[in-house]
Amino acid sequence: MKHFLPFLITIATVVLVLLGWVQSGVVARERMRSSRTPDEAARLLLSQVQARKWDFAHTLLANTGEVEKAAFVRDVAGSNGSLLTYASLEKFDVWPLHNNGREATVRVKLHYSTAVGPLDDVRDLQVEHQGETWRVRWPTTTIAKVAPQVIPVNYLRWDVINRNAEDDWGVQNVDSPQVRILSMNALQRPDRIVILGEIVNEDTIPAYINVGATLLRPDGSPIAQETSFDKISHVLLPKQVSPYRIDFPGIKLDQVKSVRMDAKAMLVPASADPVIEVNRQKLETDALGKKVLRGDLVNQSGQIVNIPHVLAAYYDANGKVIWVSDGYVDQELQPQIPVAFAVDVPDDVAPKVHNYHVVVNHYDINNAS
Amino acid sequence: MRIALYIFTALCLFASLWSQEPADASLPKVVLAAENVGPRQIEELTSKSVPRDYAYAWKTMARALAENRSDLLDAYFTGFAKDNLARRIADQKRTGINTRYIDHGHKLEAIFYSPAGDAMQLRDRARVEIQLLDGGNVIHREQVNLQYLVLMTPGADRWLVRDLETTPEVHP
Amino acid sequence: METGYLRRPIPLAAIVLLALVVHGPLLTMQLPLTTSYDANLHIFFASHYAHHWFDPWNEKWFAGFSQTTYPPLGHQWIAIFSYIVGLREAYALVQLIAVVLLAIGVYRFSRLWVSERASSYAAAFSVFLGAVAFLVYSAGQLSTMLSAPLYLLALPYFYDWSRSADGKGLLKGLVLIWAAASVHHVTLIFGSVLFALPVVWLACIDRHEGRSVAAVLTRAIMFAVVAGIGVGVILLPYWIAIIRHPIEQIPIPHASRSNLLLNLNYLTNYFFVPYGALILALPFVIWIGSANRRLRPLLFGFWVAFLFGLGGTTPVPKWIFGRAFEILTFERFTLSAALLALPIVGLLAESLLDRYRAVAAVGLSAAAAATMAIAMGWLAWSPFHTLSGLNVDSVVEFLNRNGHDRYRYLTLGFGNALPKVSTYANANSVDGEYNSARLLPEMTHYGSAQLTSAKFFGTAGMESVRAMLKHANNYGLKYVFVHDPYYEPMLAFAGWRKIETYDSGTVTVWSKEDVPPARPIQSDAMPAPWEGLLWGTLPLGSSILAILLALLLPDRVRATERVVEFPAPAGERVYAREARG
Amino acid sequence: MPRLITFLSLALLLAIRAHGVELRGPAQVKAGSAFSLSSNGSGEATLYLVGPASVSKRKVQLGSGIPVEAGEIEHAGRYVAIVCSGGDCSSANFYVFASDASKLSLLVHPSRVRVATPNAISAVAFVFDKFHNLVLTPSDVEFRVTPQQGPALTHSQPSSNGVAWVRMTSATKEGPTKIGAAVADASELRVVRQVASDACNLRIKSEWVSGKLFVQTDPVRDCGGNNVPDGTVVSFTKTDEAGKTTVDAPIKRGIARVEMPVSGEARIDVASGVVTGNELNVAGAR
Repeated sequence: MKHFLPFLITIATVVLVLLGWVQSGVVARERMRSSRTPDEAARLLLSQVQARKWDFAHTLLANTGEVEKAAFVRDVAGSNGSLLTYASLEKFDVWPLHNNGREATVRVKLHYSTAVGPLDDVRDLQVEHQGETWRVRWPTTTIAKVAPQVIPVNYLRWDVINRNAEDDWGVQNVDSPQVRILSMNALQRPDRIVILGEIVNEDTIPAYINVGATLLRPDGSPIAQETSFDKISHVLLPKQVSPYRIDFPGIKLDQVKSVRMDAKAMLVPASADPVIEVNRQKLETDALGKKVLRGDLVNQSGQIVNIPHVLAAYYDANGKVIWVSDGYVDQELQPQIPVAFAVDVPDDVAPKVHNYHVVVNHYDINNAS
Repeated sequence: MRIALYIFTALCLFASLWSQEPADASLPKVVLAAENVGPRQIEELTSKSVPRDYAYAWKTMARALAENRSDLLDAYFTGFAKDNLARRIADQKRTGINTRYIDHGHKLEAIFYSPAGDAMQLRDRARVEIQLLDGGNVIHREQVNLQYLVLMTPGADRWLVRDLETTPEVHP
Repeated sequence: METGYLRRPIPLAAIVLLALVVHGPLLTMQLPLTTSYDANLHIFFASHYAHHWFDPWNEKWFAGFSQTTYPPLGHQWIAIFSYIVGLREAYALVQLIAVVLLAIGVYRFSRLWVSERASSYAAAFSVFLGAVAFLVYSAGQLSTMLSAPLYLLALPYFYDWSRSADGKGLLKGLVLIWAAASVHHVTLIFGSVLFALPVVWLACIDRHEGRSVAAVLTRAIMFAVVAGIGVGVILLPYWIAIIRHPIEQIPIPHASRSNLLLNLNYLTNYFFVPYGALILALPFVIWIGSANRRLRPLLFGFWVAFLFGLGGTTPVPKWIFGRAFEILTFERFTLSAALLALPIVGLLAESLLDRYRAVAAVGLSAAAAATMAIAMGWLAWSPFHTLSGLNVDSVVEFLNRNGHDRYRYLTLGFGNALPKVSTYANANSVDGEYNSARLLPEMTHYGSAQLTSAKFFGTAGMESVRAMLKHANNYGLKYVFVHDPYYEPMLAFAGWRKIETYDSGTVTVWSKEDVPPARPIQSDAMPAPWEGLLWGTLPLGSSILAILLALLLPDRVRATERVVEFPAPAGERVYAREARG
Repeated sequence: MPRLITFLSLALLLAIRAHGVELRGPAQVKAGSAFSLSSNGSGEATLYLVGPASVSKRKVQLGSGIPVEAGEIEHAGRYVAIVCSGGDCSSANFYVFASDASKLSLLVHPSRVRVATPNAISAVAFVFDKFHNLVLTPSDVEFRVTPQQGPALTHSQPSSNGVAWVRMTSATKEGPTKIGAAVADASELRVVRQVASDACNLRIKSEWVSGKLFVQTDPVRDCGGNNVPDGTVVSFTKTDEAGKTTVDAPIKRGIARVEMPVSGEARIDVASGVVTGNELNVAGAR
């Protein structure tokens, strides 16, 4: 016993550690390093991107000589405070599309965790057979550059001086801006109720707005209360219109007797810049067969817009708002350089869309307040 | 064992006392009449929130004056009303006096609602029992019908009492 | 009779002095408050008891949570001492008491297994134990550190009662167990398997001649039942809380559950640092532990705790705990494993000292000191840095002025500096640094822990923050303090605006204009007043009773001792039998 | 039981009081005016004076007048004076009413108003005395409106329960207007900004400059000819074979101007809020 037991304990411990080793997927990972299939090559590359091992990931490319490392990193990790710089690749899915033995195409779906929520990106990667292994051929993209120039900006800005707390009660404060809900439509979606519509700033000063909705039962008691959160442009310049959307997950329309809308408007400092042009807007079908509204964003000002956010309202033939969708653009907007965007439109809504209106919201690192 | 039993019984007794709601926890009864208000008509939501918030204000005031706690006033008082009550509580603390209100209800009548909806003047006919205590001894006790002229203004999420003056009884 | 000081046991008073000398200055500097993860959390809990002794409903976190979800005794003692020396110093004082008690506890526990001399070495080593330094200065696990020694002190009484029906042992053992449970129930639950079962086994081995194993086991079961009933009553509000709201949230990732071999930092943090030089002694622990029948229960206890301490490195914890594996953290088991190994290590030290004298003394001292030095150095070298040292004065000052405390607030990127804000700010938060009390759906529906550290939980974390910000108006959540610009885009798009900046821009304050003042959030987790009364009296009562019994019913002085030299000449070695006379 | 004891004690106290000290004072007093309370009996007693914003306690001599300082009754409302001597207490009530009007709180709304909007401006004046007591006796409040150009207009309105108010129609021309109120020596002034209404006859035109198409509005004015303020957003929408292009451009110096890429035939329309303007048809790049 006294000689047997130490050996038993030692061997049992080693066996258990080995079992743990196998369970942790180490063996599978080691196998992947050999890149014996296009699928494994893509997985290996993406696992290195996930671990932010840029040097090694760059050496794995089939066209290392053609793709600058900086350009590759910019492509997968963003630059200039764009959304990708606030993102980490959380997981990815890879599936083959085509393979002729020498070249193959794999489709990868990248699931990023970002500062504004999850972000999915679907890309088709070309993979080449080189010697014993497969390697990903990274697309070479040329980055558009703006010629040095001066962009004149007549800087329009509103500042607010509020009354002091010590001021007498009668001392007048500046009134809140006047805003109006232009339209409201309640829709039943498979897993939720969606309240959507448009709101306009009717005043002559900028307004900070927020739209909330309360679903009421037949007896008038509230069922749930939600706000538009980021599905609205919170700061509206005079006469500007923004779509809004409020989601109520897990609630059915037949439970609801009425909806109480609440549009709050506040006076806040604001700037009229930058002006962002929305070009080439078209409803299309993407590679996955989903309906999307595509277009280009062009920043007409001279400052970089770090994170653009696209909000789109869709109208039916009667001009009624039938859907509102939104999407964050993972690239920054350099002055004058078009950047593509695409936002989803549900398949059942797309055939009814007669017109649409796109609003661009934005976040700038240097002007967050 | 017997000691344990005594301790347990004492604990249960203490716990049951502890679990009782204080007697003054309920709100005073406030009824609002807004038929003759002008120039602005009172909104339905406002007609509910004004008496509710006025009731809370009285409950708060009664507690603040009974316990000499001016920190309670922030919730439902502002402006002159808050300043006056805070001054009175400071004086009460200094002199060792407490005031106890036993509230028997209020009949509120809205008499002015500003066109912009930012001020409302009301007349309150209240029935209250007032006890003045010096160091715990009741030095004065009376059951009275009082008339107040109240000015209320809207705050972030409630109506606040801005002015509260007792006036001699007026029979319109 | 041994004459050389290397052949005599170290007096217990000297060991206590050693613990005070080693840990006293470090705790006087309030090191855990700036280096550890949980120290500020314990101060936060204690602060609540200092202000509301009989009301465990704390509105400062999660829009209200019940402190009955965490045993209160350690926090209550901090609260008591805080009236005299202040909260931070009180924490250091209670932690110091824990470290001193641990040395005494190790000594008393070791005496069950090994000689007085070996026990004294074990106790001396406990002062320098890497796991202790790790838990005190890095993890800040005050509760584990305070309940473990109480439990170790109770075990010899449990042994006495089980083996020889010592009534006094029963009484003192039970009271100590109740006190230990009042500090930390989890330590007690795992301790009952890892520590108590070996002791019962030992009591069976050591039973008086003619006495049956059944009698020993019956007494042990009686002890367990009475202890269980007592714990049930003393912590009744805890059981009510846990039954009413079982922990059903989505598991939160923790590094101690991973396979340590896949990450050198994790391996260092959860293996090399806590065990230190003890790793060198592990083969001997197994060898010596196997060689003697009396030490085998201890060896098995150690082995199981050791495997648990490895977290996801082996599949054992997952097999044993099932779904609970995803809730537990496993660093505490390294302390258990180390404590279970110490009696055998003491024995090893005894034999080394006998054989190599001064050389062994120098070597062992160097190994012990190096173990502690590495653990302390790891605080600086470790890639896992806490934010407990973050200056939050400006945040607290903001919340306490101009009626800002009428609203709730959220911190983002503050890590474990959050409890520091909450302790001194009057305002309430929707977040909190204590996972078990989270009942708000915005937090429990996602696999992330604190909102303030959301980004480290990826999509789950950011979705949780998003859900909370969406319901800001409901919670009166107006102010968000940001210590990491990562969170700023979400706030900006959701309608918050930057209003103030502190410390050269490292901390920013964001506000949303349309949020109404906070109102109380109704919760069925609010304990009844009688629960508050029990919570405020029974746990503290158990500790006071334990102190009184220690003073009024002193233990009998050990009469004789029979120790066999190491290595024993032949046959099975006996290291200490009936050591307690 | 405690209630019963309190009741009995109180009854006893009242019985004793019936034969004890008596305190008399005026029914009404003006705020900030000193006066005396009279008492019978003799010896030293404690006077409690409890008002809406003050509580005082001091030793007094019975049998003579008890002076009440002006500073003790500055706040309007009901006061209770109590004298206690050897457990024997007596009380008297009196009201303090506001002194002469000397302060105003003036609420004017809104701070911005569209031109030519009937009854859009309201002014409410609350009349207070120097101690911040609402003056309940009617006082004439004079409201005065001073437009940017032209003579001032005045209107006198008596206060009721301390409140006087008027409603006004905004002018047809944009610009600030001053609204004041005065009572006795007190006066307050507020400014209301009258702003242009919605755009009227919104028109756009296009021009090619260096091969780029620029679209701009005519000066944007409301139907009264007032300039719509800078910063107001004008939405340009262009539809051509490449798809749809929209730009939300703010008005700067009276006009809104954008550059738009055009491929092939294009239709451009314009809107500001809910107001739409003319349509332009342009041919492709030159």
